[in-house]
Amino acid sequence: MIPQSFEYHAPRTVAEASSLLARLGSDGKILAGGHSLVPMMKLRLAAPKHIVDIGRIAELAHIREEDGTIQIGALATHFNIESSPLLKDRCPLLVETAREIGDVQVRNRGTIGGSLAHADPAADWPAAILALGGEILAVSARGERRIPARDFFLDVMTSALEFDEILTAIRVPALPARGGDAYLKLHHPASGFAVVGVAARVLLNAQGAVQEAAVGITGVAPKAYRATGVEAALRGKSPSARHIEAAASHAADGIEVNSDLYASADYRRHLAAIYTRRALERAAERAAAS
Amino acid sequence: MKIKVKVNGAWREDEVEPRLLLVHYLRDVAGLTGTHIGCETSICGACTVLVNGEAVKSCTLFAVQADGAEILTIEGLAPDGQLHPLQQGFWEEHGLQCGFCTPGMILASYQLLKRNPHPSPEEIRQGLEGNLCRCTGYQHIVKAVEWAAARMSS
Amino acid sequence: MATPLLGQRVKRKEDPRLIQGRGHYVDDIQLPGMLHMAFTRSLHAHARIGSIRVAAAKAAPGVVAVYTGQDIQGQLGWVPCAAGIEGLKVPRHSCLAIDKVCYVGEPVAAVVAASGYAARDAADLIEVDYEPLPAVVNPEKALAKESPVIHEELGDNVAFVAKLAGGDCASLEADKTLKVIKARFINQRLAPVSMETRGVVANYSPGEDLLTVWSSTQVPHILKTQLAIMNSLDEARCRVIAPEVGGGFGSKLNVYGEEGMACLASRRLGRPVKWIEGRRENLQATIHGRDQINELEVYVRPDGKVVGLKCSIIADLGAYHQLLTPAIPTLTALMILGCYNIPNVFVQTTGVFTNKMATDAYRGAGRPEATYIIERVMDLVAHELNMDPVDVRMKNFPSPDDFPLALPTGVTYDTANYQRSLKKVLKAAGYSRLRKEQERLRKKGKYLGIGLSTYVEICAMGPSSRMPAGGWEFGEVRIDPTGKVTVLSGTSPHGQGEETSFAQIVADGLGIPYDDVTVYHGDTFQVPMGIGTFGSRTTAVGGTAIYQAMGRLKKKMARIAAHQLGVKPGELVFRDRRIETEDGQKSIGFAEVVAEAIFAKQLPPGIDPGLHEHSVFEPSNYTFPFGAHVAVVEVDGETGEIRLRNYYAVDDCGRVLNPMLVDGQIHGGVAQAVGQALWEELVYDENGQLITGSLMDYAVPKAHQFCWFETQNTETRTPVNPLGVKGVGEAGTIGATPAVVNAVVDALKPFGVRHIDMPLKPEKIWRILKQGVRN
Amino acid sequence: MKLDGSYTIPAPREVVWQQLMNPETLAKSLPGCERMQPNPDGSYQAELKVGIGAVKGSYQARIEILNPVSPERYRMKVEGKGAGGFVNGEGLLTLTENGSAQTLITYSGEAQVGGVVASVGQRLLQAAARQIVSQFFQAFAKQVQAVAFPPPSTDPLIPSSPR
Repeated sequence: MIPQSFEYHAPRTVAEASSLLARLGSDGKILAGGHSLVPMMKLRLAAPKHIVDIGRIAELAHIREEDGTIQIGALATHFNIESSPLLKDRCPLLVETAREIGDVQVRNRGTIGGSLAHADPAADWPAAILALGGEILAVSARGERRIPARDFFLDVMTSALEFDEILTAIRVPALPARGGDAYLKLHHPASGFAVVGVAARVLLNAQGAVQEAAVGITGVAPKAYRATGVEAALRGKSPSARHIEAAASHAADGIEVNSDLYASADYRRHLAAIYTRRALERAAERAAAS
Repeated sequence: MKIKVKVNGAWREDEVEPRLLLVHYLRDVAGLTGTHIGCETSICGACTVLVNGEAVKSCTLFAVQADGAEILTIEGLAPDGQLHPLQQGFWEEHGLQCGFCTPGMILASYQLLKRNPHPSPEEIRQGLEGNLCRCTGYQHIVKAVEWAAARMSS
Repeated sequence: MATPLLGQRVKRKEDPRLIQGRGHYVDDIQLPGMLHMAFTRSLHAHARIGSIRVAAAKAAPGVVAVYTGQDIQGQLGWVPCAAGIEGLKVPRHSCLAIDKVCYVGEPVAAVVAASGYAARDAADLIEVDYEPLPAVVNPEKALAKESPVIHEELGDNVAFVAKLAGGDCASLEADKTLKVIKARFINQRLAPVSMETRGVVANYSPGEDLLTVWSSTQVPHILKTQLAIMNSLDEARCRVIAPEVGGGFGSKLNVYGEEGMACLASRRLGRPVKWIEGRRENLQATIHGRDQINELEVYVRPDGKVVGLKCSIIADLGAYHQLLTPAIPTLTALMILGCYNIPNVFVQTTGVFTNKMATDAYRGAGRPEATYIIERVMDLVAHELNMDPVDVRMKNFPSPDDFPLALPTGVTYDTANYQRSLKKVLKAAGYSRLRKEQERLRKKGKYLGIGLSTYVEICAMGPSSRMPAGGWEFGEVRIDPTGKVTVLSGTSPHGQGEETSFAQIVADGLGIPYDDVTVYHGDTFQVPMGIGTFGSRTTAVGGTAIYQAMGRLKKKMARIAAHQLGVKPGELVFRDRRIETEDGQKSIGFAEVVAEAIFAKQLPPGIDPGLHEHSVFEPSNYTFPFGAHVAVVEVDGETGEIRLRNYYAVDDCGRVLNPMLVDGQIHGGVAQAVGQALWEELVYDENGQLITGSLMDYAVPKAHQFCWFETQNTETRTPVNPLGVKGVGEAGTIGATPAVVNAVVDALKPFGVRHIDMPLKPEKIWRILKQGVRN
Repeated sequence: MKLDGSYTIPAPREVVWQQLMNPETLAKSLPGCERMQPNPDGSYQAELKVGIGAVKGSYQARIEILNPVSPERYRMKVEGKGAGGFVNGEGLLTLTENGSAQTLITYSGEAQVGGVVASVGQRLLQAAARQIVSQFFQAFAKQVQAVAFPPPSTDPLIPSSPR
């Protein structure tokens, strides 16, 4: 319950923060909402020497749309996203995902940037950002780079960010016409983390067949992943229950599946298929209704 | 580090260690022991307070992060001795037994009613998913929040 | 005339301070010069302790003292066990481990420092060299010859074997007309998880030679005696105060090593010392509950009448005995027959040491296990004989006229009408309609389950002859010169609301306003003697003591009033702040009588001044509340997820003093019971690491996981106490677990399932579903 | 906790064996190894900084190689002690030839974790352990490559010949 001592820095700009991080090297650790890091510090699993609190960098808290692309600043809280009228209209998957995270207090304070950077294999955002084919903006003293979501998650709690990089924003495409999406999750009864969480986006063509399906899955593997087998199996098909079920059966193909006290690898594999089917069904219904 | 916060309407300045958790600041530095600590993993919600109008788990925030913020704790809910409708509702409907989770539960409910003044029982239960109570089985808490919602809208 | 308060929904006296955050729990106590204590705990389940390096901790900023087991040997008594069982082996249990650790989380060293932060920092600097030993965490393996022995000096891991026999089970084996049903149930290990963890402040004043201890406890008087013994102090030199206590559920019915250590540190340092338990410590080192393996043989006549029950209980006691550890499973044996007068019974209870935290009293304490066994058995009987579970129960209930009913287990049930509560709950649930719905849904491949539990529990503990250290309770009522009333109780409620119900008793009895009564408890300097709050005893035993004390006081007041009014004391009644004749013709104000009693101007001869009377109530028997519950669940046929859809409860706790409080107790109890059925489980890995060590893994139920509980009561008063109160604190927890499990097993009936062990995690259900529908 | 898996090293078995027995290579391959020294009893003492994301811990580890059967198999025993916890592991490593240029290392063992990580980390433990093992083999493969196929020139301007 009591963290170890550290030095605290509260930069006001991204530039200030990145030069601090460059100087501190691996001794520095970014604090955003703190809802991944602080719990670990209280357990003394993490004991950074320097905390760089980016929570006061005003430019990182925004949600806006530019030319069909939604950009969300790293400091947007889960609640900001859950309650955003813009996102409700233009990217409802994010709203639906945000609602499933933690609890009210966690959503008030936890940020999308912090959650993604933490890369917990059972966090909700990775599934959604993967399904949306988003990209992640990272800034360091060396400049800015854009990391496609599918290259971002490397392993358990390991992302593509370098220690001196600040995740500044997430960019995802808005929901196009004839598109629908959904996020479905089995909550762990204690932690609320995803035992399995599936984000799906379905785009239908003018004939009502699946032009493109995208599925991001969290909770199942050491890192969130795109279920490419599912996507390929559904492409070009009508979104019938039969097609969706057949496609969803590929949800964990070729994936090294996690096993823990609550759910064995077998069971998770099964859940991945069921939740993928249900998420696709809902996304397809919404796409058809749009 | 020096921080300045407005707690229950009054500004105060204190010198704190960066690692001091907000809940310890409130309890040990500001002397407001109505905010409780029930777990170490940001699950139980006993430490819930409002920071700039939003319910947060004060065990998951460093006091330095709250520098400049306005904080409302249970002690600030009835400043003139007049119980807040939620406090009254918890009393009327037996929404508490041992009382340990109650301050956090009331402040989480405060947030809930601010965002949704007429919640259904299901919405109340969802709105309180970040607060554990081991005594009541939650049913009387749901009734307490309904009581307050009715009182506040009348 | 004012309506009587008893039986009314009266708002709680406790609440105004608690809803404003103005109550004071242990951690809220600040004393000048107070120091803080933190523990270094064992990382190993079983290991010898080599050297302990404390120099770095001693040198750390703010550190005042560091203690190890060697330092306290001979300075502090053993952690006590009060259970008396014939042949019980009691291992020595030091407040800090001396040469060996026997479970993960066992305290090894203590640091005292200027702040909690400094104490934690320093405790982490202590280095302990362990020589790991093989650990045993499974009680059946612990019984095997080749098992590591946890306490070598005790020879093996068997703490005790107790046998309970009634009737003649052996004769049943020869009767070939009987069906024999066998079963094996595992009652998993649970954590009580009171929202307030444990905590203690010990303050020794060398000048007064007085040790004052604030502890989050359910039993301040027991704690006072035990801490005095451990610290070699006269009890007069030891004061224990239970301030606001944030829940206990049995976990604070104990005396813990940390409490001893806080006292020792304060005695040595002459300053107040505070220790507040963290949640991970709470899960590792506060007592656990349940953890039994039950092997059963049930003998049944073809018509569903159960005539014999044999049960082996293997009780996992953990590594050491806490206060009542070995006594808990013996309560399971005592109550194993439930609501059924089964003539032949044999129970063998084996208490086993393992490398885990001690089990002890967790809400229900032995009785939930008994109810679970017998209520699962009734459903198994229904399953095997293809009967409705309702019919099996009705067939085996004793008639209401059979009470008091002596059972072959040696207990005598006071009063009951099991048929009435079952019928009432079936009506509330719409049982036959539910069965039809179930049928319909099954045809569609949907799985609805309906589960029953008809329970009886033993509470109002209890007759002193059958309790480890007295089962009586103390109550005192005194009236101050202003006419306001102070009530003292030896019980120590911590959420149950007896400040309210005791005030109801006294206000009604004295005919004065509820607001004129103040109830105190929990301070051993204020309340001279007491036992505490546990075993659903507070109102039934503690309330009766107050009721009796009040009776004595009324007698005295009536004599004074009668003297002044010129009537006989027996003609007077107390109502509306007056003491008067029944017809109201002769009347005197309550305050006048109080003034007369205290200022003693014209007291009748033979009456001493003052108005304070106490009483110690010794119950002649336990009480036996009962009830019937119905759970309705839906099972997701694809994922195995379970949703509790409806819950109906009819409980009979004797006379209801405050229906609001009774409801609250039932709701909370049911919630904990559903938690056991569906989610909660403490898991140790095979090396003895507790891997559900935080609330991230140990699933304390949340609001949205429950449905609405529909509760009702029947009232069958007990003759055991004059209030007719039976007790309700544990009823929900005792009744509800089997209802939920029975419901889930019922839902999966098409899959040929007989039994599923708790918690009913979705994966277990999925594995059953995967095998497909049988027949 | 059971740990098993396999890893293919693109080098002949003899070379892989030699490198597995080479403390210098091991030191360079063990994740976060800051120091490694031989003990008088033939075991090694290492200081490891193990980290998964923000979770970082320093461990004092004793590494022992038991029953080596060159170049086929050996048992490895690791006992690590750090602030707030410990990690002990023992397992069998088997080397099989996969053609002449590749070696399959199969490992199978048990790890025991104690302390904070054990009490709060069960959800992530298996995956984290796999990550650490895989970090080791990746680093080891690089080391073996460097030894088995040293670049023909140290001049960085001349690329090594592709194989």
